[in-house]
Order: sequence, then structure tokens, then C-alpha cells
Amino acid sequence: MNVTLDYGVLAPVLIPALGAVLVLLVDAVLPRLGRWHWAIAAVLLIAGAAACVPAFLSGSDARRTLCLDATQCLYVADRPGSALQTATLVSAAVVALLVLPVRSPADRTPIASALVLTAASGGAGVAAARDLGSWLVLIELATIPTVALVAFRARRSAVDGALSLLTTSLVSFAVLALGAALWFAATGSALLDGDAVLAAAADPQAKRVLVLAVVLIVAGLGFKLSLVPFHAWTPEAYAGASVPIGAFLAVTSKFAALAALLVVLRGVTVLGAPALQAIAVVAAVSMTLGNVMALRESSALRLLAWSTVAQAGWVILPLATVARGAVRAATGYLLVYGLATIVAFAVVTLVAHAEGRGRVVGLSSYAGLFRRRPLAAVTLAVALLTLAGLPPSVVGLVAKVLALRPVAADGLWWLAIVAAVNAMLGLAVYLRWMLAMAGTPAPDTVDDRPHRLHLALVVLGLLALGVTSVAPQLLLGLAG
Amino acid sequence: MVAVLLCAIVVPVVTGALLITGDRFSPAVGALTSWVVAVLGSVVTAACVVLAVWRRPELDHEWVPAIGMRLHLAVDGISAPLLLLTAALGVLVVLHARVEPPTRTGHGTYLGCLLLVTGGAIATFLARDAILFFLAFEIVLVPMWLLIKGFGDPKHRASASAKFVLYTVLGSTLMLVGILGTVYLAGTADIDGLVGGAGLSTTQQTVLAAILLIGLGIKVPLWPLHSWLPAAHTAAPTGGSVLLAGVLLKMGTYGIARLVVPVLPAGVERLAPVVGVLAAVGILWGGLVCLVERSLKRLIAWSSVAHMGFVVLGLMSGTRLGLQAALFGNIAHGIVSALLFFVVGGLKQRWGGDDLAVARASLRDTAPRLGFALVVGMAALLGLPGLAGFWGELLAVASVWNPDGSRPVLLFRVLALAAALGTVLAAGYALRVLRVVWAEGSPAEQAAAPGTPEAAQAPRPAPRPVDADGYEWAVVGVLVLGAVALGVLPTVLLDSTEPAVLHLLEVAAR
Amino acid sequence: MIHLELPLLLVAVLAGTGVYGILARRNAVLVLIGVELVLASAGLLMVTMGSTLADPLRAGHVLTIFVITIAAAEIAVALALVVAVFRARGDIDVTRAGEVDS
Amino acid sequence: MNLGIDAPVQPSHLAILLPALGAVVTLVLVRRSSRLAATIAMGASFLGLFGACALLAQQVEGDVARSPRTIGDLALGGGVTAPLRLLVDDWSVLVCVAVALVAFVVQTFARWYLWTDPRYRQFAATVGLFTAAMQLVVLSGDLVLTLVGWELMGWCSYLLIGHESEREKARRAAYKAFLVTRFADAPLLVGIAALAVGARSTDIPTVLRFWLTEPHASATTLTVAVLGIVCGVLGKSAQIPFQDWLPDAMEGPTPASALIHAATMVAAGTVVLARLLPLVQHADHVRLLLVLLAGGTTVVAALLAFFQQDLKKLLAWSTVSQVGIMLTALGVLPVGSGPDTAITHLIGHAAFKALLFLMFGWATVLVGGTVVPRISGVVRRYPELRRMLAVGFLALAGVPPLVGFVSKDLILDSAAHHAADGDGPALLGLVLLGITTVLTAAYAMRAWLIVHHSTVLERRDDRESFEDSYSVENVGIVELFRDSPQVDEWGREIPVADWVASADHDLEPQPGLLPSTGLLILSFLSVVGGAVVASPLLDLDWQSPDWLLIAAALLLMVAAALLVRVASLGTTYGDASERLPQSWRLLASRGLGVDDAYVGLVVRPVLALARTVASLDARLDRGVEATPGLIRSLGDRTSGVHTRRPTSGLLAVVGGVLVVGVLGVALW
Repeated sequence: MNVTLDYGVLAPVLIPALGAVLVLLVDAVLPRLGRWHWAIAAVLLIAGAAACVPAFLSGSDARRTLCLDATQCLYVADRPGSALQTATLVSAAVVALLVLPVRSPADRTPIASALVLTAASGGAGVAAARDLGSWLVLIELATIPTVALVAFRARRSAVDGALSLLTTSLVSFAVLALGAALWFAATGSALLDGDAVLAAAADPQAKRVLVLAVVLIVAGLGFKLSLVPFHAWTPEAYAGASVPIGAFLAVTSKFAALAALLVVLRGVTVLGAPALQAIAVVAAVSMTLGNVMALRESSALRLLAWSTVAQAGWVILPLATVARGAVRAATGYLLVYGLATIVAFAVVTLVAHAEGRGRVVGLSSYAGLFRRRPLAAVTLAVALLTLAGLPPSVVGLVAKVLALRPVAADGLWWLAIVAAVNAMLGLAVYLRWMLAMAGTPAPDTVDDRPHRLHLALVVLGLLALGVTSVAPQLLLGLAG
Repeated sequence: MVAVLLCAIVVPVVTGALLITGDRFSPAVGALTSWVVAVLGSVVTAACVVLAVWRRPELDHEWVPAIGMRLHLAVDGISAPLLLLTAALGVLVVLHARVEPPTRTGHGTYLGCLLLVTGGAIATFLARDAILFFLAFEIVLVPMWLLIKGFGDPKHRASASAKFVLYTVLGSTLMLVGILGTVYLAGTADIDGLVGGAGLSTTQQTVLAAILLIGLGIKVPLWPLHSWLPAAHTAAPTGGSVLLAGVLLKMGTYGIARLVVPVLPAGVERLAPVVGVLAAVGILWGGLVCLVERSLKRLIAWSSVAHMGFVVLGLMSGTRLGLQAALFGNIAHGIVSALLFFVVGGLKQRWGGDDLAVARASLRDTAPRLGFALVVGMAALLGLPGLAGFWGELLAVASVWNPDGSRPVLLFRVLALAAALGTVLAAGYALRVLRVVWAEGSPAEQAAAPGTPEAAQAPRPAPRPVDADGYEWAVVGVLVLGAVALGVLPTVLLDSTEPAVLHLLEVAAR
Repeated sequence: MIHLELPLLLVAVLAGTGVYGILARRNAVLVLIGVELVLASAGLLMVTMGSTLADPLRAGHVLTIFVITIAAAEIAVALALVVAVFRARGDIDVTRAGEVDS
Repeated sequence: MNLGIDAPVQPSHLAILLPALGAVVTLVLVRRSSRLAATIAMGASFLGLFGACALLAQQVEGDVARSPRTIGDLALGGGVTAPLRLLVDDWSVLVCVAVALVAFVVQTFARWYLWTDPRYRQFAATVGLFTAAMQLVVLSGDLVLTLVGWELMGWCSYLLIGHESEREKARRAAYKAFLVTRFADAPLLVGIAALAVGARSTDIPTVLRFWLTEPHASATTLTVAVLGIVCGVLGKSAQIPFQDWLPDAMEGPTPASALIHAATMVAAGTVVLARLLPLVQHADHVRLLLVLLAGGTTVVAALLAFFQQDLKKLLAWSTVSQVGIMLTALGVLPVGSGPDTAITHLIGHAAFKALLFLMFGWATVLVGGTVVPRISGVVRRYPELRRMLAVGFLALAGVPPLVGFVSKDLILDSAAHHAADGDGPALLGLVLLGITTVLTAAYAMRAWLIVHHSTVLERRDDRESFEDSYSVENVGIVELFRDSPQVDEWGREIPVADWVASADHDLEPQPGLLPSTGLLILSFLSVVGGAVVASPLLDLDWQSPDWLLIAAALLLMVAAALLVRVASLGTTYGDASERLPQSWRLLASRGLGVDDAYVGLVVRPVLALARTVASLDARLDRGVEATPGLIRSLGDRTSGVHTRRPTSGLLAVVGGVLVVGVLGVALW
């Protein structure tokens, strides 16, 4: 059996993975490098992202390698997959840059940056994995480091959050493993491609097992996407972790999770199956619960967590249908969500770094941000409006259109109406935060200058939101 | 010429954004500078709009293929009057802001929001791509929310602004769902291409029309989805009220005229009786509430509910006459409600409140100009011939009396009767206002007026002349002239919309 | 050729026991053991199916090894965290976590 | 007027536009000066009269533009055409001239009457607009134009009645007048819409042709539409059941009343119905209803007029009665005959009613009011009023050969002819008209006797001493009303002032030259106006009167007048109605309490409904506002599930897997 191997195609996965080793090696050689590990990590992650660029240049052809024969490849990076790979790596790089200025014990820096690299590598890989084995390995590679990253803050709340994350992730992994086993049992193949699925679908008994497998896999991934009811860890982990790691959980992890989900669903859609009602229900419940809980949340980080839950519902909204372009729609929405969320986290990091973490947790402590830090406040407002999907942030609106399009096209009216109601609730959530920013500031304002790198990232984020608002296709076009 | 189309949208939006940014600096850009910039911006916008309406260029460019949205802008007979109205009101509200500046600091933000709303509305009326239409529809939301929330009546603004923005966003998202469904099933997002049902089955059309009508009905507002409107108007600053009534409500009916009536004829046919009844209930409901409403500004807002009912009724009749009536009614109500909100806003600030139960000196003696404007506005509101309001209502009633053959004739005749009764109610409340505000009272009470508790607790930013003068009189005078011109020469407007209406319904019938 | 029923029954029993352990135990380590039981059932299922199917890649067996490896890695992280929790709080009762918010 | 037939501006346009233009110019350009305003208003009014006369000349010569354009076709999408053209024919030209004349006289009189009024400017402008609106209705050849003029008149009447808006009564009367007529206009609106949409045109000749000749035109629709129009006409012309707004409208200044009562507002109903007469004749049930209501109104209003304690109100009720006669006249005509009898009465009525109102305005200036105690004997005291008042009352009573007699006799004649053919409504109309003729003579006689009463001088002096005295208690109530020497506060006798006793009235206000001339013209027309029946413009059979009918009517009128004269003997003010119970008079002056009925049957229920609706809406609003709370409580409830403990998360995961699994397997 010959297996082809193309390092160029594998580079997005290999560079961060090897980069993790490199960071640890560098630490062994130069123990006092400190925060520069993060710079190395960021550079490596960007390099990995750069390796994805050919996927967007070469046209529509999926990039494949590790092929068993002409049709069966274990690594296929198609357009949405490449987009998610790039997004995973870039967002991880941004997280690395956000962490960079933060003071932390020197011995932890290399480990933490290695963990980020590892998780990013897993996230990048899972998007292209086409067999159960590597899929399982890579998805856990993307998950397990996050537990450690959350726990690193070493506060009691962080440990609690990590424990919550850990237990949920373990159980989810167990569910995933069961799902994978059932998949294997149904199809007799460890490949996640359409042929095996078609073969299994022919046999009604095998089909039933296959459906159960798919559903278990969706449930297992629901944890990673923070879908209700697999979401309970989200607020705890966000509130416990340091702010940039929160961004990692909210953005990078989500990219990886959706990539993993798409790999499975892509195989299943060849069935031309009716809409996945389970996904529709989960999406509806996620949106609603996320928004309702966010509405009564008084902590900004928890609010972001609940917002993630609600947005996750929006992300999988198109996947409840069999309409063309559902995959692209979900990917596109997630890209916009990721951009907006990471910009929001960047602003929160900036404020937290300049004024202390205590000033970013409570919503009320944002009072007067518009006067205190107009740039940061405007950026945050635009990011929040992107999440709410309202102009001036056109890109958020376009994302909403993108997500609703397959649903409306498929005639899932009840789901569309639930989504519309949630668009309203979501707006209420984000407006609450914006209102808090508009209030009069508390008198004891600590007004340190923000770190330049943070400021640069925030400006960059605002620019990115602005540019994509004028030309949303720049971002959405990545997904094909 | 195509640049004119883009300029008409980009100039107000960019100017608005700049003004808002200017406010963020410390120290903020001066009030006068902001105002001059805003005036320039709005005048340039108006010039662009006039040029666009005159030369009718068309821009069709790919924008976001991921959602099938094209940057397709054009002007036709249906949108041209609305565009001119919007641009004109844009200039007027900015001019008026000099007379009635925001009650707190933040001139730039206030003016910027006004311009943004104008720009968004212009974009809405220019858009010829269904999804672009939705996008433009949403642009006005946040600035309008800011206007109400930031510059409104402190007593009501929190809940009113939230109600406005949440209600509207629900409506527009529902509209989006409807648009997306239609666009997907029809296979095109081009508004002109959608006309005629695009081969959709009756059931599909009905579902889509229902969703679209609920969505747009919130914006119009259609009874019983109206409850955001009185609150928003009560709380909004004068400029905001004017734009809200004069422009934003029109976007809803424009949407129905563009996206529902010609696009989903079979669906509208099935839903017309229901919507017609709702509209008629709205007419009577609004009229009745106005008879007992004590807040003057709220009363005008309620009258909007009633008057938009006429427009919707016309749209639901399914005839060319009805469509013409609706388009006319739209413009007429835009002018009249803008006029009334300018006047009433000014009165509210002068009085320090707008409770009708408080005795005040009669307007005809103390402030004859404002009194005259109020009389003209109220007369137009009750549909007096010679003023703008008359034609829309007359034609609407006529069209509803003889609706399209597919509508239940008897029901529609009852609706026509209800609408005619609505005009009686309109007379009732319009004259009630005139009786209390314009005619009643004696000069002796004027001296006592500032000492009333209501006046004492309200903020009084700057003393204003008793009667309108300068910019205020100019702004009000222009609208009075507009109302008279449209009332005396309705042919100007009807002639301009007729070809487009004929074309639309002809294509739809094919 | 052995019958499939027995291994499959064992799979079900293992998975059920594991789920029970996950839900009923308050001690974090015991919860971990519950998870391990479910994973074991998944592994067993894969091996069973792999042995009945004529898969040239021997995917069932390979997958099982993968799962076991991942489980090991997870348990390593998990135990490290359990130690951290114990240090922070003095017990490893999962029902009491999150009682105090920082 | 040398205007070609196809010139864009025709005399008909001028007759309409010039008064309106005058109004606009007055409002826009004139700031303070009443003099300038008066010049403009009277000039415009005169030019309007000139235009009307030019139109008359053209019509007589036969080279008139029959249907001049106005603002062009309304583009209504092709389903319905609205050419918006005028329609000039014989009788409309006559009415046009009458309206212009009355308007001009009213303008000149108002200049004198309201000289010191600070709102004279608005008044003059409104009168101008009012005239224009009425001319539009008269000359309209299009239902829409008719409606435009119709509604504008309503509005102008609102402004005129509420002119002295400091007084609550004036405000209420204005409000009531507009609302009552507007209420009646709602069916009119629907009726016009129905007629126009059915005929696919708003052009009146087209509409008539369609409804009369088209075989598939629905008779029910026609009946409903005509019913609506008749309803509107009844409202505007103050007929039962809408009659009560008109007497209240006396709150307006007297020139306004003259305008409203004589030539415009109330007469518009006749004009419109005359235009659409063929349709009314076609809808038989409606015709019966019209005769019943209008005829009933004539009788009731004439009776009420007899009891009024305010002579201006007497005139108001007499207007109601007279307009009823016109409408009845339209109702009793046989199919195919033109409205010329009613039009003749309209023109005659315009002349003598305007004359009477303006004379009462003059009298008001002199004696300060029109209630019986004040105005009693005014003719004795101011003989210059005598002749013209006499002409007015004689014309009103229908004494030959004055104009009132001519027109009323023609109407009776046509009713009798048609009744003889066995037409029910005509018979009914004949009876009611007959009663009215007698009653009219009676109340006209009563009014004349009051103004002619001779004992006025003494009582007037009593009153003056009463008004001049410093403290009322020093003047005994008995002395006040006795022919006793007047005393001051110390009981000393005071001499009667020279100027009060003397017959020299130079100090009394007198209308100027223009208004006096106007009054003269009106009285002249009231006398000889009957000659109009001989004009070629009216198609009337006046040469073969029914002498028996005339004799009978005259006999009855004389009898009634004599009875009134006898009854008035020995009363304080020469008021014949003093013989009748006080309660009747009170009831009559309250218009039979119809106002209470309006309030009780319409206003209160509507307001109650409005309050209900408002509270319902408040409830709806509360419902909407409760949503956030609902969502919050939902959140609170779900937050109970989120204990922040890992175990609850695990439970949710397992539960979720179960739910999702079941859903997935069951629904796939």
C-alpha cells in the first residue's frame, strides 16, 4: 500500500505541531526567554496560516494528501476546511499576541505557548482529517490543552472552570468514541467519506446504527461548540480562564469544533437525508437559552460565554438543512463570529491589562468606557454589533443573512421564526453591554495606558471589521 | 452619473460617521462646526438625490456573492418621490437642529445620527436587490436607537428606545426570512426579477407573504404590532420624531409595495382580507385613542397608526388605483407628520411638556405662525382637500370600495366604510387639538404658564422665542408649502408614480 | 467464529456502568473511572466489529489503540488537574466546585 | 371678457380662483393692516363677481367653454379616470352669479361690521376661500372637485363659526358644525367612491350616463351610493337628523352667518343634489326618504323658528326650513325634469336671507343683540332699517310678487302636478310644503311684529339707567320696568339724556357706502328677483300657474298672519309666541334637545369606546412591556438548573445525548 505524502499540504498542521516541540526545545536551551515564547508561537502560527494560502489561490480544487488511491485520501483540505484551518491558526496567533504582554511566571510561558500551538495544530488538522482515527486524535489534541490552559491561571475559579471543562470534555470524548465505534460498526470502514455511508445506508439496520453514530458524534461535538445542553462548562471556563485564553476557547476551539463537525456531516449529506431535526432543535434551544441567560448576566465574561452559546446555535443553524451551501454558510458565519469575538476579547484584554481584571468582569465597571477609552469602546461596540448582526457592522448582518438563507430556502419556518426572535433577544443582550459603556464612569478610575501591542491589535481588529463591512466577501469568500 | 447614486448613500453615512467621531475627541468639535458640516452633508446628499431622480442612473455591481447580494441601485417612479422626501427631510431636520439643539452635549452625535438615518433610508429606497434592501433597512436602526436613547425625553427614553429597536429588529429579521425564502425559491434577488410570483405555488406565496407582512407590518406599523410607535415618538427628540414618522414608517409600506404586493400576488390575495381588516382596525383604533389621548406628541404618533392604515388598505386592494393611493398617502403622510412633529416638538419644548389638559394661552394669539402651521397640519391630518392628506385617503377609500376581483368585495366595502368613519374620527381628534391648543385659553394665563409644576420640573435648556422664527419658521414654512402644493397639484406626484405602478402590476399579472 | 451477542452485551454493560459512574460519583477520580469504562466499551465495540469485518486496514484495532492512547493522555491531564483542585480546595468533590465565585 | 373658448383661463376659472387668490394674498402678504386686507379681499371678491358676470354673459351668448380643464387628469392607473373638469350650464351660471354677489356684499359688510376686530384679516381671507369653495361646487363637473369644494366649505365654516374663539360657545359650535357635517360626509365619500368606481370615471356627465343607461349597472349599488350622497347633503344642508349644528353656528359673526346661510354651505347640498338629480330620480326609495326627511325638516324647523327667543336663531331655523323646501322640491320632481324650481328658490333665498342676516347684523351693532327683549322695536327706533327688513320678511313669507312667492309657488305647482300623476313622494311633499308655507308666513309675521313693536323706547331708557347706575340695589326692580323717573344712586331723579331721546341718529354707526349699496342690491333682488324665472337660462313653466293653488296658499298665509297679529297684541315685546307655554319656548330654543341626543347617542358612546380602546391598548402595551420580565423570569428559572457544578453539566450532557439520540433516530 502506497501512501502519498505532500508536506506542503500538511504544513498548516505540521508547523504548529513541530513549533510546540521547538518552543520546548528553545526553552531548554534558553531558559530565560520568557514572554518571547509567545512571539515565536505567533510567528509559527502565522507561518502555518500562510501555508494555507495556496488553497485560496488554486481555485476550487481541494488539496489532498495521504492518499490510499485516487479517490480515498486521509487528508483533504477543501475550501471551507482551508478557511477554518486558516482561521484557527490566525486566531491562535492573535491569542498568542494578546497573551504576550501579560505578566506570568516565567516557567509557565513555554508550556502555555506550546499548549496553544498544539491545540491550534489539532484544530487545523481536524478540518482536513478524513478518517476516524486521526479525526479523534486531532480533536482531542485540540481539546485537552485547553483544559490545562484554563487551569493555568491557578485561581480557584480557574481550577473550577477547568474541572468543569475537563469533566464535560471527558464525557463528550466518551460519547464521541462510542459514536466513532458505532460508525465503524455501521459502515465497516474507518473512513469518513461518502461511499461507505452510501453502502451502509442501503441496509436499513446498518443505517439505523449509522444515524445513532452521527447523532452521538454531533452530541459529542456539541460540547466543544458549547451547544445546549452540552454547554454548562462554558461560563465557568470563560470566567475562570485568563481573558486571552477565554478568547482561545471562544474562537479557536470553535473553529476546530465546527471543522470536526463538518467533516462528519460532509460524509452524511451524500445520503440526501432529510433535515437533521436534532440539529435544528439543538440550534433553536442553544440560541434561546444562550440569549436568555446572557440577558440576566451581570458579568461581562459570562455574558460573552452565553453569547457564545447563542452564537453556536446560529452557527449550526444552516446545518439543520440539506440546502446547498449549508456548509459554506456555517463556515462563513463562524468566521464572522470568530472575528467579532476575538476583537471583543482583544478590547477586554486591553482594558484588563491596563486597569486590572477586576475592571472587566462586571458589566457595570464598563461605565464610561466611551469617554475613558473612545477607541476601545467604539471597537467593542462595533464588535458587539457584529455579533448582533446590525449595521454599521455590515459583515455581521451579512453573516446573519448567510446563516438564515438555507433555513428559509428549506422552508423550516418554525426555525426561522425562532431565529428571528433570537436576533431580537441577541440585540438586547449586546445593547445592554453598549448601554453600560455609555454610562457615567465610576470615580476611582485607574487610567493606565494600554499596552501598545494590545492597542495595535484592537486597531487592527477595528480595521478588519471596517474593511470586511465594506467588502464582506473578503471574509466570506474564504469559505468558498 | 452612477457616482451620484453612491454619493447619495456614502455622503450622509460618512459625514454622519465623521460627526460622531468628532464628538469622541476631547475637547469635542464645536456645535457650530458640527452643524455646518451636517448642513453641507445633507445638502450635498439632497443634491445627489435630486440628480439621481432626474437622470435615473443605474448601478449594478457584484458585492457579496456569498449571499447573492449585488450592489444594485436605481431610481424609478415609485421610489423617486420617497427619495426626494427623505432627502428634503434630511436637510430640514439638520437645519432645525440649530433651533432645537440636543438637550445634552453631543451635537455631533445627534447630527451624525440624523444623517445616518437619512443615508440609510436613501439606501433603502435606492436598493433594487432584495437582500441589499434588507441591509439598508437595518442601517437606520442603531442611529435611530441612539437618537431616542441618547437625546430623548429622559422620562421615557429607556423603555421607548429598547422597545423601538427590539420590535423593529424582530420585524426586519422576519422580513429577512421572507426575503430569503422568496429569493431562494425564485432564484434571483433582483427586485424587478422577482415581480410576478416567479413561479411560486400559492401556498409558498401565502407563507412568505405572511412572514413578510408581519415583518414589514411592525415597521409600518400595522395594528396590533404598533405599540412601539407611540412610545418611540413620545420619547424621541423632534428631529428623531420627524425622521421616524416621515421616513422610517414609509420604509415599511414601501417594502410592502415593492416586495410583497407585486412579488407574491397569490399570497397577498389570500391574506388581503386579514391584513385589510387589521388596517381598518388600526384606522379606527388609532382614531379612537386620539380622542382621549392627553399627550400631544403621542396623539400625533397615534394618528400615524391610523393614517398608515389607509396606506395599507390601498395596498391590499390589489388595484392600480389602490397602489397609487398608497404611494400618494405615503408621501402625504410623510410631509404632514413631519410638519406636525416639528410644530409639536417645538411646542413641547416651549411648554416644558405636552399635556393637553394643562391650560395654556391660545396659540392663535400668542404664536400665530406656529398656530397657522398647526392648523394646516391638523387640517391635512383630517384630510382636508387642498392639502396633501386628502388625496391619499379619498383614493384609498375608492380603491377599497372596488377592490381587485379576487378580493371579497363585501368585506372590502365594509372596510371602505370603516375607513370613511376613520376620517370622521380624524376630524374629531384634529379639531380637538385645535380647540384646546389653538383656540382656547386667554393671554392672562400665559403669565402663569411657566410657573406650573409641569414646566418647573422639565429641563429648559435655552429660552426660545414665543413664536417660530428664523430657521424654525423656514423649516415649518417649507413643509406647509409642500403640504399645500401636493394638495393643490396632486397630479405632479400621481403622474410620476403612474408609469412605474402600471409597469409593476402589468409584469406581476403576466 | 464466536457469536457477536456476548461482546455486544458486554459493550452495553460497560457503557451503562460507565454512565452510572459518571452521574453517581462525586469523587473526581471515580468520575474519571466512569469515563474510562465508557471508553473501554467503545474500544471493545471497535475490536469486535473489526474482527468480524474484512477490513484490509484493520481499522477497528487501530482505532481502539488510538482511543486507548487518547484516554491515557486525557487521564494524565485529568489527574494533574485533580491534584490542582485538591491543592486549591482540599477535596476533589465535583459537586462542590463552583460554589464560590472569585 | 374677450377670452377664446379654448383659452387656458376661462371666466369660470376666474370666478373660482380670484376669491381664493385674494384669500391667499391676504394671508401671506398682509401683516397687520386691516385696511389693506379689506381692499384686497373686497377687490378679489369683486373681480370674482366680475368673472361670474362674464360667465353669465358668455352663457347667454352661447359661446361659453362647457367643460374647462382644471389641474388635468389625475393619473389613477387607468382603472378610473378623473378628468377634473368644470361643467358650465344654465343654472350653474345663475347660481354662480348669486354666490359671487352675496359674497361680495358680505365682504363689504364685514369690512364695516368687523372693523375693530384684530382677526379681520383671517376673517376676510376665510370668506374668500369659502366663496371659492362654493363656486367650485357650483361649477364642478367632476365628483372629486365637488368633494373638494364641499370639504373646503366645511373647513371654512369651522373657521368662521369659531372666529371668536375666546368664547367657549363659539369653539363648541365650530367643533360641532364640522363634526356633524363631517360625520354625514363619510357616507358621501363612500357614495362618491361607489359612483365613480362603478362608472370608471369621476366625470359627472359620464357617471350619469353610466348609471342611467348601462344595463348591468347594479341598482343596489346605485341606491346605496345615492343614499350616501343624500346623507351628505342632509348633513351639509342641516336637515333632520343633522339639523342641530346650524342654529349653534350663529356663534359666528353675523356676516359669516349670512354667507353660510344664504349662498354657500347649506345651499351646496341643493347644488350637488341638483347636479345628480337624475340619479336621485332613479333611486325611488331614496327619493321618498329625501322628501320625508327634507319635508319633515321644513315643517319642524318652521315651527321651531316660531318659538325662538333670539331672532338670529329664528333666521337660522328659517334657513333650515327653506333649504328643506329646496331639497323637497328636488324630491318631488317627475323623472326627467330639471332642478330649475329648486334653483330658483335657492337664488331667491340667497338674496333675501343674506339681506335679512346683514340687516340683523346692523341691528346688532345698534342695539347690541338679537334676543327678543333687545331687538324688539328696533325698527321704530331706527327707521332706516325698516324698509329693507320689511322687504326681507315679505320675501321670506312669500308674499307676491316678491321672489319668495315666485319660487315657492313654482315648487308647489310642480309638486301638485306630479302628485296629480299619483306620485307618493310628491303628494307627501305637497302636504308638507303647504304646511310650511303657512308656518313661514306666521314666523315671518311674528318677527316683523317684534322688530316693529312700539314700546321699545321706554324700556330702553330703563335699561340704560340700570346700566349706568353705580349700585343696582338702589334702583328698585319695580322702577326698572315701570315708566317711572329714573334715579341715581342717591335717589335723585336724573334727566333723560338728550341724545337718547332725540331722533337724531348721526352718532349711531351706519354702514358705509359700499355695504349700503350691497344691501340695496340685495333688497332690490328680493323684490324683483322673481323675474329670473323668465330668463332663458331656466326651463320653467311660469306662464300657466295654478291660480287656485296660489289663492288657497295666500289665503292661508293671510289667516296665519292675522292670527299672529292678534296673538301679539298686549305682549311686552310684541312677541306672539309669548302666548304659548314657556316650556315650549325653552324646548324650542334648545332645538328640541337634539344636542343632548347627539351627546348622549353619539359623543358619549364614542368617547366611552375610545376610553375602552385606550385602556385595551394600554393593556396591550403592558403585555409588550412585560416580555422582558417574562424572559428574565425564564432566565431565572433556567439559572436554577445551572448550578455551576460540573455534575449538573454532566447530567445535561447525558440527557442531551439521550434527547438528541431519540430525536435523531426517530425523525431521520
